[in-house]
Amino acid sequence: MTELRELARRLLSEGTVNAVLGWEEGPRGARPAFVTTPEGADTLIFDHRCVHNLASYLSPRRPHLKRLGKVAMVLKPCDARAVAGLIRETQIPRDKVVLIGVRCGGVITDPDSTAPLTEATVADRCRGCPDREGHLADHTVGTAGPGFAGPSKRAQKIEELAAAPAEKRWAFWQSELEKCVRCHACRQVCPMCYCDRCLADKTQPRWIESSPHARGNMAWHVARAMHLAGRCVDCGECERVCPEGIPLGLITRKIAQVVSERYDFRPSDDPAVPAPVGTYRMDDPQEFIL
Amino acid sequence: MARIGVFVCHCGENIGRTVDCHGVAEACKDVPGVVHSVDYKYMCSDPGQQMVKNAIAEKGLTGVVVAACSPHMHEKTFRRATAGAGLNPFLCEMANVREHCSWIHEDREKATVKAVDITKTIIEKVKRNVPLNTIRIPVTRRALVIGGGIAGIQAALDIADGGREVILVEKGPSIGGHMSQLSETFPTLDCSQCILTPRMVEVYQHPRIKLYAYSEVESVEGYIGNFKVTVRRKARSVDEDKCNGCGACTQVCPNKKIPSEFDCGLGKRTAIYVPFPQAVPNLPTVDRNKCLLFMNRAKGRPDTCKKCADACAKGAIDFDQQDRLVTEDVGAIVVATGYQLYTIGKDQPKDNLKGYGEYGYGTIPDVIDGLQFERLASASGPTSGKILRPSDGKEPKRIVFLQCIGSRDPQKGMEYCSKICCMYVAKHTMLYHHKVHDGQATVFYMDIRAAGKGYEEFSRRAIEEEGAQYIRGRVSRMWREGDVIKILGFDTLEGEPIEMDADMVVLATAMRPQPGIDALAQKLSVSYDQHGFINEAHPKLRPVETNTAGIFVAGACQAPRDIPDAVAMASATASKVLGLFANEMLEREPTVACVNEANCAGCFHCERVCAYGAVEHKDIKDRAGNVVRVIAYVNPGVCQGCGTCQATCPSKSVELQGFTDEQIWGEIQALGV
Amino acid sequence: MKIGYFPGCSLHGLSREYEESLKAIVAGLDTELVEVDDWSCCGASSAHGSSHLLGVALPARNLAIAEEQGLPEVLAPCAACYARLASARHEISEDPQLAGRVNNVLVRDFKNTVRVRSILEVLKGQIAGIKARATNPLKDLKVACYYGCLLVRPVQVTGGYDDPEDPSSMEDICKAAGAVPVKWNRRLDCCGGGLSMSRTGSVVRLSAAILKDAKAAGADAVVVACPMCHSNLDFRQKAMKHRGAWEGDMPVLFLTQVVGMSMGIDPKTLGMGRHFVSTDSVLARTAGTGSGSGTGTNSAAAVAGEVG
Amino acid sequence: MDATTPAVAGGFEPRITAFVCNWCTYTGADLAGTSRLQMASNVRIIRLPCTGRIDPMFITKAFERGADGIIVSGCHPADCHYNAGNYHARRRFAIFRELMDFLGVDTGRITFSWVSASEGGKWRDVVNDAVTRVRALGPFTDYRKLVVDPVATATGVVPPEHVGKEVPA
Repeated sequence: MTELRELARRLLSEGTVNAVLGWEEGPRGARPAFVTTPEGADTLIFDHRCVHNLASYLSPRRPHLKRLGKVAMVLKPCDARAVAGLIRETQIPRDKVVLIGVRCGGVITDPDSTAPLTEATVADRCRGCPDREGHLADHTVGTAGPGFAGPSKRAQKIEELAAAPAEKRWAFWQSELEKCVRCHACRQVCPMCYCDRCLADKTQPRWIESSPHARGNMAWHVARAMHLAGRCVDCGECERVCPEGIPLGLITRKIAQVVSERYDFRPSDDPAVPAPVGTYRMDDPQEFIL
Repeated sequence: MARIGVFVCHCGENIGRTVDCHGVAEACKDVPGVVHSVDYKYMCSDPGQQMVKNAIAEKGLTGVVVAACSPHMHEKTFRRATAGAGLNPFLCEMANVREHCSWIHEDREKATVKAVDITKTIIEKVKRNVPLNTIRIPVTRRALVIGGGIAGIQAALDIADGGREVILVEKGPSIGGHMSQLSETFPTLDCSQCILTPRMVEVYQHPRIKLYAYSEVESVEGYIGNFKVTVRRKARSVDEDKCNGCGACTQVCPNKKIPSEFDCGLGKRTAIYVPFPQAVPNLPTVDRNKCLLFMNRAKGRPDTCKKCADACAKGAIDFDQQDRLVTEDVGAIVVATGYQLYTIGKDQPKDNLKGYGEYGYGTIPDVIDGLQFERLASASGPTSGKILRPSDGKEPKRIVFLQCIGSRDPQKGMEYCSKICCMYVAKHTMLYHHKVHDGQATVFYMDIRAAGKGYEEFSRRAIEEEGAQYIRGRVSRMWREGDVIKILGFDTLEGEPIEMDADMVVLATAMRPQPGIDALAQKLSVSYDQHGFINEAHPKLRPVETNTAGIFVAGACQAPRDIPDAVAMASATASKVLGLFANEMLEREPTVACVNEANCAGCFHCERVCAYGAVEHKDIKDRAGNVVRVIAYVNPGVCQGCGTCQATCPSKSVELQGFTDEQIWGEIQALGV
Repeated sequence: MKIGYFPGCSLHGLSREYEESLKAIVAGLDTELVEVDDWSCCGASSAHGSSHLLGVALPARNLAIAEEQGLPEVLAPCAACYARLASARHEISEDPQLAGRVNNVLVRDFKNTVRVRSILEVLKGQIAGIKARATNPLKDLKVACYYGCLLVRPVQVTGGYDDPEDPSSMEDICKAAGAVPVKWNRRLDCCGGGLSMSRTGSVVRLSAAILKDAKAAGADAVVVACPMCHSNLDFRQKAMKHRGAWEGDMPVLFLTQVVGMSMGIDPKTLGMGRHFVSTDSVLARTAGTGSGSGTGTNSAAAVAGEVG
Repeated sequence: MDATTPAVAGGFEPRITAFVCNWCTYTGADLAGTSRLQMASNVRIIRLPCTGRIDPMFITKAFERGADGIIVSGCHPADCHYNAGNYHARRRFAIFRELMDFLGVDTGRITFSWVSASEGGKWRDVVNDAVTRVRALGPFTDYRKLVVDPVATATGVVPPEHVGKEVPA
């Protein structure tokens, strides 16, 4: 922690950056923070409660960032994939952000919780995560725990669903999607959902029915899954912020599995690695095409 | 509010027999926005078109739907009629109720229901159509011709004679192509060199042709009217400006035993060489893989030999010459890279090709191919025009020609007919009989395909007057016994197996595209078939255009072609190129993608999926001139209108004109329950 | 390894030595042959010449039994049996209508799952084993490998285990056994096939041409993998001589005998004495195998003389 | 009879929307017409320039609008008029199909095919097979009845577009 604070202080006092984006202790657990003065660096923390993917703040459409100019960002290995995605998709220039990598051995599900990081409390997406540090970082600080072994509970649930008959899956998803109130928190928190004007907000034509009934919800979540195919960095934020507790991670994870199996691709923290959708191979499998 | 006119065509009985056309017109009257709906016997006839024009004028239509045949048939017709009445032609669309309905269904009730659906779909589309305007692009009025064979030569000369500059790029050290290797040509038996050489010289001397021989196309950027081409001028190791073509260097070169490519391995050449005496340009080239000096350099040894440099009075030999890259701006490209012959060996360049095990996979020395025979028969060839066999230099008294070797054989991977073999085999038998008076030529053939002016007469002459023995059938096996080639075949007319001895066998092997054609096609973004032949845009109506606008194709790189075909195609490409160059601006269909600048998030997924490189980056600046956003811009000159960008765009900020999301949404809505 | 085995009539009659030598060598190659129960005619010549359905149904019956026995693959050493079984399998898999008709005839639920293997295909897979067990390599023995018409063709039926126009598996097997295959030209020519009795003249002409070519290439023996070829090339040598088409004696060996000799198996076990043209010259040339053990063959040659 | 109502006398007749590319499948369907190949009349074609233009949203919208089945068809690999649109579509729809399957949609309702301009016969087979398959699967009311309008359920007032439809309990 001292290492992190000292680095942040140095970057701010030397004027390398105008702000450091990290976490601080809030009234209800860890929360994201913008530190703009060298003194403020002492409020920065990093521990297993720092679950948020701060990359969503880097989107050029966030006025905070735009006003602040060049910033530094504290970066978990999983967040590095999101930053790489934003660089890949020309949303941020690499030289406009300083990345302070923190070594990470997993976070818990709920940033408000006081629970220690254990096999029981660890966030599902951290199970089986092989990355202890992000390769994209300019500086890397801290130490990491050993991490947690997979498989994740989601992977098990996906297997269970896949084994069930289609009607069972349909019933499961309808009972889940029915709950969606279209608050679009999943979209707002997603670092890879950065369009100025979302397809879901378009009225001419209206591809996605706006009323929150299961059919419109279906169209929305299909669109979201398709747009994130091969781009989702599996940070789990959509599922965490869903007020209705819809297991959105199952969908994104399932698509990630499909992309990995069919196109041998896994979200990378190297911006030079192209995304699988938008590229092709002449001999891509096509067993489903007559 | 839309004012749509619907015109239902009976197409005589073609639609009317299974679709209640009047019923369709009546049903469409109830669709909101439709102000006029009629049916007529023949909408495409003059009175039919006049009905459309009148309705546009009288009813003030804002859109026209013609329910008739496929848009591929008559869309242009009705758009022209629409434009004739003063309405933007892109406000007219066709509902296909013939090919997609009346012709494929017999149940009148069901067909009528479907025809109504189809028409309503298009009505909803047209309601959302907007007027579009033809796109205008500037044109660089210079052409690039790739390949210096007869097709490339003809194309270059025709374009240059038409008043435009031409860059002619040839891979080999000389232009002339395969035609320069031929002895005499069918069906007139005129000497190939005699008719070709003047054309080669003409190219060299033409003020508007820039010849890059021993050069290859490195990269191609841009689009119709505006290509930027980089050409690699390979190092000849000879200074072109200094060399006067005296040939002293080739005479002193110690390495004289290199199989000559020009003589198909039957003759020899030196390491510094001119491929043949009439070469254009008449410049020697150092084969760096065979030159002693370069072989030593490759092994890290000091330079030796240099005999050619010593012999050169002009000091033109330059062992340190490097490849040079030159760029040229052109507006059109003609691909004329020609062919190579299939070889029957066990190892084949592609997985789908197979060799001829039954002929010993090409291991019998006196079994040669057609081009090798041309070199034997050529007065300038390695035997000075005498027909002598490669193994022992004896004159073959029994010569056997086998047609369709590889061609027309799906098992070997080439199901197509190579087209020229029937004719050149007939020619070969004649040349043989003219040169070996006591010899007998025998031909094994599958069919004789002598379609062409004077062709049938020519092949009949070979048989009836010149005494070639034609056997309809295939040879199943061939082997060598002593100095004789044993042939086992079957005469399908006699219904009997044949065993015969031959002194020499000539195989009419299949024509294949040049190696590397796929790499070139990919540089040019033109498509090619499974054999590697360049695809024409339409097999009948656009035979010399490719799918990429501004790129044309001539000669045997498109399909097997003989000389008249190749020349005709070349002249056709020249006329296409000159037509394109007739105006300073080019007009194109407006079915192109267009970016909604306010919504574009600049993720450039569109750029990644665009096969044409049509998406560019555009800076959006504030008043002070600072770049605030970078968004996509679609170059309408490059865009071909596939719409992959729009389906990929997450925010739908790029729209394909003519197939917008709104139009398709309307069509889907129209099909609703 | 266990493999189904379809002997067919020839291996129990005309060319018993083929079965004897096959059984002798598979023991050494850790392979067990499981004979198809109650096998019947494969349908060669007579059946498929008279009725297409019968020509398919007969081999299908044998394959159906093998399927019921749970055999995934069946070896048919006789080239004609191999061709019939493999063709039936191919035709049934390509033509669902025919499959239905065959099932009606068989009154069995035949699923067509059994792979049919030729002797070349099976021994090709055992080359390492043959090499390892070649204790008595046939160093000096020059052999002309003769494929005939059915072993490697047509490629759609064989599945392409060897090049149909320029095969090499038999040469590879002989090489593994230590013999020296010669290069010759008539490896795939017709021997006259089943016309031995009805058109002896044709058989003599065709088979003599094959033998002459083998002799010109310097072969000590012709190697075959087909009872019919063997009979035409071996038994008909006397008739060839009689008609002035051939001189000399060319031993004609089964491929399995060549492999057996390389393993040092007793010539008698390999049935070397059952040939019409004496194999003594071959046995004499193979190192380590005493020519004395070939005495039995003389009597067979004598028998052949009587028959001829 | 309303012309848009499918003939129901003989039982359930599926409504199938086909999204096809202009150059291969649309032309192949034209060829089926010129060759007078008879086929089921349940398919309505929407013409796009290329399979690359086909958006998964088209399919969800068509299901919303009452389609019981979907056909997506374009040029064979290497035949694309636009060089690569079909390759991009192939990836897009490979993923989309797996997604639909995961969400519990019977993938038998969505047919993907390559039909070239010369394959009129194949187009007929694709159409007939899709119709037979979807007919066996029955109407896709599962999708349509997803609209459980909270207002409607609370007030018992059925929105006009649902009149005559099965309204879920």
